[in-house]
Amino acid sequence: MQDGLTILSPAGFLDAHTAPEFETAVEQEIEAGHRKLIVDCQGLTYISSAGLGVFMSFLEELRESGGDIKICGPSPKVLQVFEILGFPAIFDMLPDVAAAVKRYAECPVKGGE
Amino acid sequence: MQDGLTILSPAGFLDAHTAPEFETAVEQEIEAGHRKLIVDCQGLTYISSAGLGVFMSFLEELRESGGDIKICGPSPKVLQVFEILGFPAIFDMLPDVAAAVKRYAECPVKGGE
Amino acid sequence: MPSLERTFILQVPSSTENLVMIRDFVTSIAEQAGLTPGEVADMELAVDEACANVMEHAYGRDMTKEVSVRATLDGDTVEIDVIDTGQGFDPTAVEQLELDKLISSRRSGGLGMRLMKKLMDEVHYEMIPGKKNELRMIKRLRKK
Amino acid sequence: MPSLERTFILQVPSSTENLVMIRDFVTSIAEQAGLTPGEVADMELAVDEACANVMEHAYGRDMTKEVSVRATLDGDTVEIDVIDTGQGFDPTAVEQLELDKLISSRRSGGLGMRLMKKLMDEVHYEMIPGKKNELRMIKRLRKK
Ligand SMILES: Nc1ncnc2c1ncn2[C@@H]1O[C@H](COP(=O)(O)OP(=O)(O)O)[C@@H](O)[C@H]1O
Ligand SMILES: Nc1ncnc2c1ncn2[C@@H]1O[C@H](COP(=O)(O)OP(=O)(O)O)[C@@H](O)[C@H]1O
Repeated sequence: MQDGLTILSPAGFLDAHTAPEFETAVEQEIEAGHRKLIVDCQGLTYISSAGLGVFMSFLEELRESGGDIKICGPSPKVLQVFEILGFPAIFDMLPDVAAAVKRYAECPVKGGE
Repeated sequence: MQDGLTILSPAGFLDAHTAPEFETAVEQEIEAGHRKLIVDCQGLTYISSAGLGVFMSFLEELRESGGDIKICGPSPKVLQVFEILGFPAIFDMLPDVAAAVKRYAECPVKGGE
Repeated sequence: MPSLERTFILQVPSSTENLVMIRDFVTSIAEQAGLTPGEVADMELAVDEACANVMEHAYGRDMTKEVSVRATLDGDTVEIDVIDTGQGFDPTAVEQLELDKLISSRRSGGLGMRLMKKLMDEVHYEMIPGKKNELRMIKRLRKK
Repeated sequence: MPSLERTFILQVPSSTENLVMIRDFVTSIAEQAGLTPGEVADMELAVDEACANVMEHAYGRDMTKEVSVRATLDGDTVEIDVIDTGQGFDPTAVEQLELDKLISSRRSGGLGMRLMKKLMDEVHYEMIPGKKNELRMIKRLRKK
């Protein structure tokens, strides 16, 4: 595995009830100096806008310091929510962790090519 | 397999909504001349008194003509309902189909030994 | 500090098709109240029996009517009230036959009220003729 | 023959913990109405967003308040009404920023109302100040 990549794997549902916990997990990684995050959504059965908000609020900060959030593995149901709101235009969205790792090697910051 | 045994396998939940369908299935077997029934409860996730009622209403008729209902394979949750109401004192309850078949060989009608 | 009382209400059309929703509702609340899996299953079955009786007996399968289930949690008990506006009845006048008697008379019913009483700590009926009928069932939390 | 109108009501305490129950309730009804799996998922999400907004904004996380969801099915539509008694708001005054603007201002919210509008065929707010606020959402059944 490439140096300095951090994988987060939220599982179950990510809604207004569980988003704060996921937000704390992301914050802790950032505080620990980790900037290149991969969020593996394979275990996610459901996401609402409260869950999406966690992705939104940290993106600028990470990209400013050479990091990024790459999203991978969402089920069709979860992917559909990202797509309705236009996330694929802004976030790198990959099929699985391997593809996300590869993407970091090719292009650490989406749009920064 | 022993001659003349009929296996019924209700699946999912057996409540006031689904019991009529199961009742019809039992009735059809009886009309077709089948008297020795095995009800395999392995696929049952839930039973209420409406489901138990199907077992109750045909037992006398079957036993009078040398048949029986042997119940097998209930999960602990389903078995618990049979037990609360005292079914094991009246019905042969076995762990699986093989045991129910064996029981028919030893003792076609419970209580008729 | 006294624990906050929480109330949940589910109202559905009087059709046995909706017993699944009622069971899911009760299961969620019983889990939230901290009951054990066995107690959750007991409460699920007791409320199913109560609602199936309303659908069949109180409303005589009239699907234009409604069944309400109200659950109230405090720190000590889970109270479930099943409410209908159908024909009431006199629960004390219902003959409770043993299982062998029911079977020898080829009955397919007669176990529902007995089940509720075995599964819950308290079961009370309150009938206000022509207005509403309420069945109150209580499960006490076992303190660990 | 006009199809029977059916009404379902769920009322829960205003706590995000109860969003799961609300989603299960909506999913059961949407399936019963004959929506496709994709439409069921749309409705589940739209109602979750509406109720999360009530819990967070209308009631400001006051868990002693209650959120009601009423679903009405006829043969043509599924109507969902989300009702609260909290502080109303003026939906027309809410600025709708694009996703890139929200991200560059490091916002974690601002997508809920847009989602509801994309997922449902109709979305209307009706506020009666100090009495109740009602959000009505409609999904029309596609005839096959
Ligand atoms: N909610 C109710 N409204 C009217 N009658 C009822 C109600 N619940 C029970 N009963 C009466 O009591 C009888 C016994 O009920 P129960 O023990 O649940 O068995 P079952 O419903 O299988 O007959 C019913 O047959 C019915 O006559
Ligand atoms: N039910 C409501 N009661 C009061 N204010 C609301 C309600 N729903 C939405 N709002 C207001 O509209 C804004 C936008 O809502 P929304 O698009 O769902 O995004 P978010 O809830 O993530 O902020 C909220 O921030 C809030 O100010």
